[in-house]
Amino acid sequence: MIWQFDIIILILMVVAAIISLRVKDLLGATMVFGIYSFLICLLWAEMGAVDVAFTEAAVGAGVSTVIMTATVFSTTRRSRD
Amino acid sequence: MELLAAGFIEDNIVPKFNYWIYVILMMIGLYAMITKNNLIKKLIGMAVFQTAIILFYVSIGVKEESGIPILGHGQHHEIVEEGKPSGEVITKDEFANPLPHVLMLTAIVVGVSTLGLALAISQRIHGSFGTLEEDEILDQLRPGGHD
Amino acid sequence: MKFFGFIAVVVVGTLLLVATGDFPGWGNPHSPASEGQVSGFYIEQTVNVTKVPNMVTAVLADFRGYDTMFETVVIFIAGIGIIAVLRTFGDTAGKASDYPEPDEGSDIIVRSTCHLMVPLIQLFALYVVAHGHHSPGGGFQGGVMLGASYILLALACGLPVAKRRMGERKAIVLAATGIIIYAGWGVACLFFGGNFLDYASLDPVLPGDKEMARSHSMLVVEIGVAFTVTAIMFAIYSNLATRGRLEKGL
Amino acid sequence: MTEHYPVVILMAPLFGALLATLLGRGRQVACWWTALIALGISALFAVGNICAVLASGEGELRYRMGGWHESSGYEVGIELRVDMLAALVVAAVTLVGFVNTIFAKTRVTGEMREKVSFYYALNQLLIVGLCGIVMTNDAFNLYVLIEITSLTSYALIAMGNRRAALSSFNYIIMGTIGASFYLLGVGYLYIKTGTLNIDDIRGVLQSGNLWGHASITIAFILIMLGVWIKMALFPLHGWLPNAYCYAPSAVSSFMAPLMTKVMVYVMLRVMLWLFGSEYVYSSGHVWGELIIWMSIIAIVAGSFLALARTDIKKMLTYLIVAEVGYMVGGAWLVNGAGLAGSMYHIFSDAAMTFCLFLAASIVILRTGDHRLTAFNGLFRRMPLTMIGFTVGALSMIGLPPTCGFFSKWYLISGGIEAGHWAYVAALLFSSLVNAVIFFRIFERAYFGNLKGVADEQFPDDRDSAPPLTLERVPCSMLIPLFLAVMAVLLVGIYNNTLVSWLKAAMPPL
Repeated sequence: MIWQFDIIILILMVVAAIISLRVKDLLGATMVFGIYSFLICLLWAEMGAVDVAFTEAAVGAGVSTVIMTATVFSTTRRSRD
Repeated sequence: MELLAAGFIEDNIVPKFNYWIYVILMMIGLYAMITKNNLIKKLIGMAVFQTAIILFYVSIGVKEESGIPILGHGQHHEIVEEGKPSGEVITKDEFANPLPHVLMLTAIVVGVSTLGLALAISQRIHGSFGTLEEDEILDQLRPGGHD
Repeated sequence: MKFFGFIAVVVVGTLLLVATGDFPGWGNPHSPASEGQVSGFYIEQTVNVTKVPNMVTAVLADFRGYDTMFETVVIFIAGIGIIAVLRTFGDTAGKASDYPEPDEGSDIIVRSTCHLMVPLIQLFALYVVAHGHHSPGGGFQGGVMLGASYILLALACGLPVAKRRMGERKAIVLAATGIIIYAGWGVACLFFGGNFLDYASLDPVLPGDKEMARSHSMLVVEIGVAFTVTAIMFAIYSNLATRGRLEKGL
Repeated sequence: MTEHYPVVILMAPLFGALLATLLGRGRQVACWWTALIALGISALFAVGNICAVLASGEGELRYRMGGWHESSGYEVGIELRVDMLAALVVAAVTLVGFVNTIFAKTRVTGEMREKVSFYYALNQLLIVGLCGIVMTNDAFNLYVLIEITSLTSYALIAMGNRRAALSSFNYIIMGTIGASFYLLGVGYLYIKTGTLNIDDIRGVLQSGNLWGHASITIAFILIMLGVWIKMALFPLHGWLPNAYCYAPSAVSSFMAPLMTKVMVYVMLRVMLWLFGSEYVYSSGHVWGELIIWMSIIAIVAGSFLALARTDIKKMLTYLIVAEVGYMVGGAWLVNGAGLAGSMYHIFSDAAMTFCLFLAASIVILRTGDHRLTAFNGLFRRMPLTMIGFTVGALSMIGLPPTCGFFSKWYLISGGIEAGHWAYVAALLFSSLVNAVIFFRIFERAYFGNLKGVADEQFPDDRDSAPPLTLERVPCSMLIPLFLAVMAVLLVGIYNNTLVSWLKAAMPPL
């Protein structure tokens, strides 16, 4: 646990969350959400929760992003907010 | 006043900044879930909301100066072969608390399951309404939408 | 709605921040949760009573194995729920072998790289499943990686290619088998006189003593979890990518 | 063997669901038999479980998963705890599930087509989740099981038409907020107590005297908010009417009687066992009075909203919202009669809602009309179904000897004992409104073609609802209705026994 890393990652996470909710293009939002998941994965590895980090890397950054992208492709990229 | 503010920051924010950030993330997610108009955006908000809770739990398990909750090979064999009482070899300050990690593995799984199902349902909604915007869907239902 | 949402967020946020003031400091090793008997027991006794050095795996698959069984059921529900909601069993759905090897979309470099990578990913995934006792990982993580290898194949070479390796029927059977392995192992414990999921009661049929019986049983249930997760992850992707028609993919 | 009954209750539907999935489409009858046998076994053992609890000295059974014994006073594994209340709720869940499966046989073929096997699998998994919720003694395990029931119900509701999909999406958003609040509250308790077992948490709160801490208060508020969203207490009820109204009828006839009731059970469990009655009912908190007023508003608003509906099912769903108000109010009256009334109402409401939903489904199916006009002249055309509907309706209004009368009796005597006249008035008002609603229907059904509000034309938005109407009502639908009528009457007649059992399960106030 290194608190300097911790703060940097946490701030980046908040930024990524806000961006992914504000981008108007859904594909872009999904990609930023993938970045958010990777940051979380990094945070957990840093906090000593290796198993959780592993799962988050596989699930959050991997499968969640892929299925969200799949949905955006088979529906629409348009979003008004 | 300045002193008071500095004291507040030192007592409440510095040792607990993780807890503060989780509240901020959670509120971002909650706000998005309530106010966003696009269904996919709502789901991104939902995912942020759930990860904020996971962040809270994982923060419970952290201990200063402790390692990951996996024994090294050496420690393991020592105990098993010599049959020492464990208290002499492993103390609980050495390792992070494993219980929150286990709980959060389950929560992550629940999160991705909910997300998958919600995405499937939003695809069905898009299939029958042709849009993912909530107000446009409600407009389509308006003629018969008695509530 | 925006105003209402804002009010809700402010009220709940204030409540949560007030509660934060009451918590023990972050990372404090003497907080009740870290100091507590339960976590102490897991840290100090796990290796003695189960011979598994990865405490997370031991707590996941043994002490709280009942939770993990339902976690697997949650995944299963998501999979069949998505099929139930989205799948269209129309006349459009042909057999996988009816499709020619698709060559449109991705080029040969991508396809051959993926063909090269998939076995390596699967090998590593199996290592993660089997080595979960000693290193981070376990049935769930390994299963997701196995599922991801099929998803990669579907992304690069088209869904029909992946479907020939993991058809819909096969995926459902595999997913159900995983839970049958897990719950069935728990029921087997009943027949040997223990409680549900009491792996120690299985030591007459497993090699080693009671502690090793727990360790071996954990491997068995992790394999069950991996089966379910692999199949369901691919089923979720293939249904979402084709809107339930399972034809061509993205 | 007796001690393993809870496991059998859970495992029979779980394996039944897996078997139904494995049988796959094309084998609908086999799937139906699988579900019927699995739920039958489960119901049988649930009844046996009641006997086992009665026979045991302490009035409760404990079952340690994985055989892990406590270490220095704290449970390290997951424990099941079945007291009389839990045993009765489990029996109600499995019996309603069993009877509903008989009812579903004819219906699902038209509604689900190729997906019948998935319907049976999800339905049985929902029952596993509900039974697990009721029996578990671990706060986090409760969360996992709540999510199991939520996920199955999202999927089951979304199997209906396009409006069902939209309501299911709203339910996902609301349900996730609710479940996450619950999870967060459990996290707050864990950070302060270091354990997850419900009894141990209460013990630590007591021995450490943690009750004054702000985070414990906020944990209580969060958990209550989460459970209220799940049980659709009035201002948080938004997801319920549409979800239950547009869901396939075999789904709504099972979920409407049980989901909200099981969540009421969770609320009682959290109040009385997780936090303890000394804390929850202590006079230092402002919330007691506040929550009774919330429940009064829920009762009045639910009744008014039901009165304004012309859609049969939607009217019934708003009545559920009102009934939730009954139970929440009764639980906060802080006396034995109110609490017993609240617990007893779980069973009586389950029985009468089940009865009404079955009858309404048959009527909608037979006439092809989902508005109140469907009832025109039905006493002559469908006498048996209408008898079932009448018994359910009389119970809603609260006439003896139906169970609705006795639950109102206990709740009102609790209200009088607590001196809370507004609550008593709200109950009587709701009875009155129910009488207006149902006598309007009886009038229609008796005198035939009446011109009324419901005859106005408004477009039909059930786009993909199958226009399937039956020539005659099959026995597989009338028998479940008959059983539900019996349940309404039996729960009413044996109210004394039931309430004495429930009072034995109650912790001292």
